[in-house]
Amino acid sequence: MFELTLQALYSGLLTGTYYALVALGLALVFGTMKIINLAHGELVLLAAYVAYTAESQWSLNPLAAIPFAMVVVSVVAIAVYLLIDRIKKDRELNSLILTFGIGIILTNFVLLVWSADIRSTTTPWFQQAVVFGDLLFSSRSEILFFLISVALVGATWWWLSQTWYGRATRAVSSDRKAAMLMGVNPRQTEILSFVVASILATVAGIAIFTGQVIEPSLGHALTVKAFIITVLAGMGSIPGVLLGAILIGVVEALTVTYFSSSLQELTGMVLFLVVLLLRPQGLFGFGVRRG
Amino acid sequence: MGEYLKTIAIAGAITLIGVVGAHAEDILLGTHVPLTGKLARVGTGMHEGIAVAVDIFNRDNKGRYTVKLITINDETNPAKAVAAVEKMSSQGVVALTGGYGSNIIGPASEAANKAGLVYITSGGVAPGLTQRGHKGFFRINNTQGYSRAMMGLLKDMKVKKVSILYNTKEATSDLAKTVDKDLSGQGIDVVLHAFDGGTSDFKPLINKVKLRDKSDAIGMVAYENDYVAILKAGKVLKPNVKAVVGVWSLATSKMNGEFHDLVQTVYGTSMLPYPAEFTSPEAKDFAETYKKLHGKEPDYLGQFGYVQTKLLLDAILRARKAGTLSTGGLAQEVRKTDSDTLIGQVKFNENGDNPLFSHRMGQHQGEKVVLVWPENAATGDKQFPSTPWSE
Amino acid sequence: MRANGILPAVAVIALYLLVPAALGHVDYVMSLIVAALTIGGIAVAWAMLGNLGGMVSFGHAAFFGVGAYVSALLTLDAGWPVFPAMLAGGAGAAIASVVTMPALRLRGPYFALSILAFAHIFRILATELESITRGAGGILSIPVLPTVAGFDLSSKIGSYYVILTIVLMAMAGYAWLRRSTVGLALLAMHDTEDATKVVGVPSTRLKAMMLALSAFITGVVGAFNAHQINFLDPDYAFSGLWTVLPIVAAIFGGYRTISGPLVGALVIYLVDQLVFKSFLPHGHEIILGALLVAMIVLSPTGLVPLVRQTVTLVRQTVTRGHHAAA
Amino acid sequence: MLQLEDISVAFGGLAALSNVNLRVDNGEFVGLVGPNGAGKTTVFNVISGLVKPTAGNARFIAMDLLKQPIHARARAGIARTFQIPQPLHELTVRQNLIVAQKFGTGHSDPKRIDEILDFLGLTERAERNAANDLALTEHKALEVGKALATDPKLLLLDEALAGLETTGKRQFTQMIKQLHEETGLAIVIIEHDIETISELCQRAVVLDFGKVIADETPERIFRDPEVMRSYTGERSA
Repeated sequence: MFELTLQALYSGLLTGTYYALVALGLALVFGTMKIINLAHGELVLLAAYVAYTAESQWSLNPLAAIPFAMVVVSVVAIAVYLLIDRIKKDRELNSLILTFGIGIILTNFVLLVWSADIRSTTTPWFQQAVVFGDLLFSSRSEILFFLISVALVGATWWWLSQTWYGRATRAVSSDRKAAMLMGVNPRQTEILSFVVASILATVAGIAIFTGQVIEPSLGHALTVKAFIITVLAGMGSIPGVLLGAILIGVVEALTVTYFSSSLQELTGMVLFLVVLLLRPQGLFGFGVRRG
Repeated sequence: MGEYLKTIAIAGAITLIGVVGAHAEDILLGTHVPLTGKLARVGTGMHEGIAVAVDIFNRDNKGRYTVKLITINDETNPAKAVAAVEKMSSQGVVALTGGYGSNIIGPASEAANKAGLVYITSGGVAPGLTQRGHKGFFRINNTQGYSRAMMGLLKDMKVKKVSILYNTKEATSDLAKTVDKDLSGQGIDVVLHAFDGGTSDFKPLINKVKLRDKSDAIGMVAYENDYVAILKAGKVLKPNVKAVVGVWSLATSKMNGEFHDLVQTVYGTSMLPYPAEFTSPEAKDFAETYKKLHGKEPDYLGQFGYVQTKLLLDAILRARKAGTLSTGGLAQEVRKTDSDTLIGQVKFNENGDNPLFSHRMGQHQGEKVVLVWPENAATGDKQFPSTPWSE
Repeated sequence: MRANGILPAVAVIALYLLVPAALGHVDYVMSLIVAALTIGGIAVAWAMLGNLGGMVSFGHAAFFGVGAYVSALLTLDAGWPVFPAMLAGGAGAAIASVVTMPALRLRGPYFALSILAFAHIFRILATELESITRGAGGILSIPVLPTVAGFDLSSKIGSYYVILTIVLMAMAGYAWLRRSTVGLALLAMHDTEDATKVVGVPSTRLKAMMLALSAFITGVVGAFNAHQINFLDPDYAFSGLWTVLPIVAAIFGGYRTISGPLVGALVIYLVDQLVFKSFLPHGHEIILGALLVAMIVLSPTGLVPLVRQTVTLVRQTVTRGHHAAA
Repeated sequence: MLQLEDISVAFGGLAALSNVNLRVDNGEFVGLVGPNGAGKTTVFNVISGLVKPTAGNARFIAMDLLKQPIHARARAGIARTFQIPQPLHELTVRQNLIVAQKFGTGHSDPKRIDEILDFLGLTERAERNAANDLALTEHKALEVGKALATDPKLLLLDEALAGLETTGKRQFTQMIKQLHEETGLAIVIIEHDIETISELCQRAVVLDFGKVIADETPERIFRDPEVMRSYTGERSA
């Protein structure tokens, strides 16, 4: 039982950091624009499929496909932003429905272009095992993206709190008019946050492509997962995203170990609802809207 | 764009052939399959086989009869499947072939029954389908046939304990429970592990198999993405089992090509070896036509689609010759079927089920899928004990 | 003003008499219309919740599925007649909505997505609680709609009348409610919730009532679908489609009008199935997504208000033209 | 009738009100004054229930106020207006009053609504859309109208006169005065204008930085140089 629990915690940690990567972009856009981008999961998936094309057609390593995927995803994300920007009334809810529609478009676009077949990397390097002390088992892809994920959460946090652009972004989110008086162009910073979110989504997409299996309908599931984590984190909290994601990952893994794998999604959802209803500010609701 | 564009092109081409050969008598045949949604892959696969059967029939009956195939995408939606059946019925189809998923086939064949149309399928294995008393409903495969093959192979291996991982979807849980019953009846220990379709990390589950179950074999009753994810977890955790056995969509050329390393020595149901070694003239004909139409090697989905449609077309021809096609004699003709097909003997009972159906098991060996069970169909020896992660 | 009273009456007569007379013999078109009305029923219930109370739900599949299961199981296992069972299905969905009510404290997007979480939870429960729901295998051969006074309601035209009546009754109830004082308060809550509270409107209680009502209607529609398709499994009953299509329909038709969701459902579903599908058999949902996006960006109030505005505009131009001529 | 005891409110660690005590007796007319950001509206929000205090007690007649939800307070007789008028969207002026009356009092009385419309000079505007088709004065009047329709015992007016030009302001002041004299309703008004306060109120309470710094008759308050310093100091800034 001890070994099982240990591996479950370890697996949960690794899965959690990959969830964090998926959720980070969603949390960032929410933090800066108060908009939930329901097409975020589809953006992640789009990056994964670009990597697939790069690998299968041009024999590129999925990691080498990152810059290319980044451009594609950013262009789409900017288009999403420009559409959201045209909403005049009730932006919070209308943008929810708008991005929901964009999600439907992207899912079907992926289906049209890449067909319904399942895909995953064929580069063996990613799938090889990394074992610690004959107790903790993981794949290279997981270890690699664990490190990348932690680094990116740190970088995003640093960007938001330490750089001028990051502070400008936060200023826009707390008071658009005041930020304009300070010489910040709100549209520019909002586009910037979408682009940063696309970069994060791209890395998440490559993580999924190398570590798991992709199919066109996966995008929606990713969005839901990302939203759950963002809520657990406390909307807008960047370190909270990492903690919330790990919490979900660990709880899911423990559910499999102690109960049944078929209840995995259920526990995630129940955890989400409990937090939402009892602690709407999130479990780690610090660092939100200071000052 | 790939597969389904090709499907449309073929469907279009078949219609065209029908138009060109206008002096021959036209027979309308209908099919509804999922070309989008979760089941798009399998639906497309089945449709490829249906197209082959139609093509061969039209070639063999040139100048006399031309079958025109009407295809409607049911989008894996029962209401749309029902509407599709009704639409094709109003267009004057003589029978229906196809359908994927018991939840789609159920209502669709109900509609066909109301319209007095024969419905033949291989896309849904739910036992309930053949127990509704429909006179015109026929199915060439069933859960028992899959279970029989999986059980037969495991029995041959003389394993004592099996962990079965199954997706909680309808078809997979049905089959998993049947396998459980059958194996337990043979004195083999079974541990069932249900998992939700959205599961992406199987390490905690495989670890349970490895440390707690300590089984001799892993059984997988699931779908392609589950297989890949399970095998990935297996490669990392390396549970000490002697074999990994799955069912449909696994022992295929596609899996061998796309996930080559991952599926080595894994077993799955398969009617044909790969590359297909066709011995009978019919099988050769099938394989060649398939390649001509779709530009690739046939797979099991195409095979089932082909067999069900071929049996239906044979019966249509008999009924037409007997003059009973327009007077409701088709169901009777289909019921008379007793033939050796690419999927073995087919003979329908009074419910329209095919109790003789028994699947075969193939094993990925290098670039090939070798048939290893039953003995009389085997094209090679199984590599046993072996898993994708054994050295 | 006069036209407002006549138009619905004409539409209702056309729906009851003309549609079956014109299309009754074309089974598959009737099938599509029945399916469109099913979506329309959910769309009306969904829009009602958005218009009266300002709640956007992303999980109406939850109520649809519960209604379908309750009704199917009552007819099969408890031997209930179909119509009472359908009402019980609605009641079941309303009771299920009570479970979701803590979510009422949440603001817009949180509420929307927490209902989605409930839909997921219900689906998993329907799969896991095998002894009650028969699990993933689903339920085959659910009893069909009965024959009443010699008229077979399970026939295409019969089921058309049943779903049409359900949808129109829901719309009539909705129209009545909207005119009532409670309806006015709910209408105002959409944008000015605090202002309604401080004049004494118990907003949470009213929202809860709306949620239960919307769930009830959705549940009845779900029950209808179960008895019409005669099949149910967890994936189908709680499918995201029961959420997506009604949203697209209601947004397209105009969710703040009473007829908008139904008009939207009929237009979207029929055009999608009869037109889009024929030239884009595979990813034709992409057009639905595009429509949704276009509608939000160009005319967030939907099609029906847009048409109304255009008609008024044309009328004014015409009148002005007359004056000029005179 | 209303008693606030040691009410404190904090937003994210920032104190908005600290230990505020306030008493309003039957039929009293009280002015609530102080510089911008002193916490005047927050006091109203606490009384009407839109803001939960972090500490303190509040009683209204015999009721423990803080335990009551917003709508119950309205039902018990507390009515308020908003500084920025918040007409009920989507409704006509009359429907605004109908909703307020029905939910604030529990019954419908169309005659009373006609009276209120008449009193506020809104009769001509009764069928107009309240959110879109009114002038500022009319919006202000409607704010008062909604409050009156709930048949209140205590009326909280949040800058009911702000933004009006001189004539409109005079008329409005007279109207409120008349209202107070005729009904004997207790009123608390937030207002910057010293003259208006002096004319209307028997007592004025001064808030500064969330604290009550004076609670006396208007004459004495406006003679107190310290009060005036904090008051005018802020206003000229």
